[in-house]
Amino acid sequence: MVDLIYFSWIRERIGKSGESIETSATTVLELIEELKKKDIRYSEVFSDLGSFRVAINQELADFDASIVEATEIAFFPPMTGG
Amino acid sequence: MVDLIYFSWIRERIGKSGESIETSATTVLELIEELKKKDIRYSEVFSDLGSFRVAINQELADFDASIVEATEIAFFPPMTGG
Amino acid sequence: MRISVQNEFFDFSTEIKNFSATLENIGALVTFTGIVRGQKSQTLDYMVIEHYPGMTEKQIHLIVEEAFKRWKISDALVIHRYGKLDPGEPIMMVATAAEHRIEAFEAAEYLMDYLKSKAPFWKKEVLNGEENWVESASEDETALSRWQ
Amino acid sequence: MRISVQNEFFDFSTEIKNFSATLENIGALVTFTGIVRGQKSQTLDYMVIEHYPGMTEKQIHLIVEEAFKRWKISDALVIHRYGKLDPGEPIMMVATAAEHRIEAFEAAEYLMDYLKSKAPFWKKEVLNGEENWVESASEDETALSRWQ
Repeated sequence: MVDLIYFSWIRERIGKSGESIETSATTVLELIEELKKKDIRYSEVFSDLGSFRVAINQELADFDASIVEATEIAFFPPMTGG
Repeated sequence: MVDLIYFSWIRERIGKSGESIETSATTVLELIEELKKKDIRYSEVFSDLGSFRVAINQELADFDASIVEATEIAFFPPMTGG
Repeated sequence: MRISVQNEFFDFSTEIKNFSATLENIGALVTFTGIVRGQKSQTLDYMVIEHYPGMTEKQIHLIVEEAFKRWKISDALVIHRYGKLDPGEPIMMVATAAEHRIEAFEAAEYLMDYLKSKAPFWKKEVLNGEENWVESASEDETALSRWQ
Repeated sequence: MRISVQNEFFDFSTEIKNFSATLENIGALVTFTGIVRGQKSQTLDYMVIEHYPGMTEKQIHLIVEEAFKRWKISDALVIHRYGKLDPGEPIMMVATAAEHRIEAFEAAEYLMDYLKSKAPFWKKEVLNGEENWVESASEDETALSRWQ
């Protein structure tokens, strides 16, 4: 089981702030492909890899990073702090 | 008559904060040459043109600037504000 | 080093006073305060800032620690708010103290550049009743390149 | 715009508060405060700052006006002291307010660089009872080249 967390417009478009899922994906990219098959909201949100960022266990990660040790994976748009 | 004003170590080495003089010099450089002839304190202070700066009527000026309109000429080391 | 991620309003002049009270033998103090602008192309009703609790604090710590490695600074402060913010309210501030001005300025700008693009905050503006997520400016990500 | 050349002590957090109280629709506020360092290679007894009354104010005005021409800033503050200053006391401060952070930072750094080398102040340090005029650092004059 891994916890997925969504922020900003990703949260709004998916319609929830997070969910726990079972996955056999070993990288972020594989997980994204799996999510896109779930339903059209996911396939739309994750259609453009340039439009969002990912964090694994609260650390920024690349799309090809391993998620084998992941307990928490977050998806969010580019940050707008400051 | 023109007022000369000295600051920082120039004031200390000349031994006064200023003086009013009569001069026939038309540029800063000519004035410096005139002052250097006055006495050794002046010739020592003004020996190195790189070691001091000049302002004419309270505006920074070059050594070749005209002093014909000058009422106040100040000599001082490079500034150390801030 | 003090880092605070908070919903509460803060008074930046008081924060600057408190920050400076603990400093010894510094020659330079730089502060930056970010404030909610009420007039852009339209009138802003208010702003809402969302963040990633847990990760936010960790990420700011990493950014501040990197600033300490890169510059000889004596101390640093970062305050960043989340939640609903009205026009004129402070959003965030950084303060840096150092012996010399260049270090204090550069460290403060570094902190700002990284907080903009690498700390998990997302701003939503409500303009004339309409909600808009603020898009990240491409110049904010390119601003990072000067530190690399 | 407020410029003050003064002998009196100032509390920079109060000055920042007063400066910011008059600002409208700004997004960024940058402050720099310079402080007398008590420990350099030796212990500083105190510092004395000499200035050129009349020219100092004019020269700072020119520098601040140039900053207004170069950057879109809403307001600026410069306070610079002269006379005897003890370790830990504020020497001077600048504050800049703008819609955006880059303008506020750059204008503040510009003001600092020019105040260092183009405002008629001269610092004398008294170290273990011995007086020394502070020499201008060559990097201070070269710092100006980035604005030219």
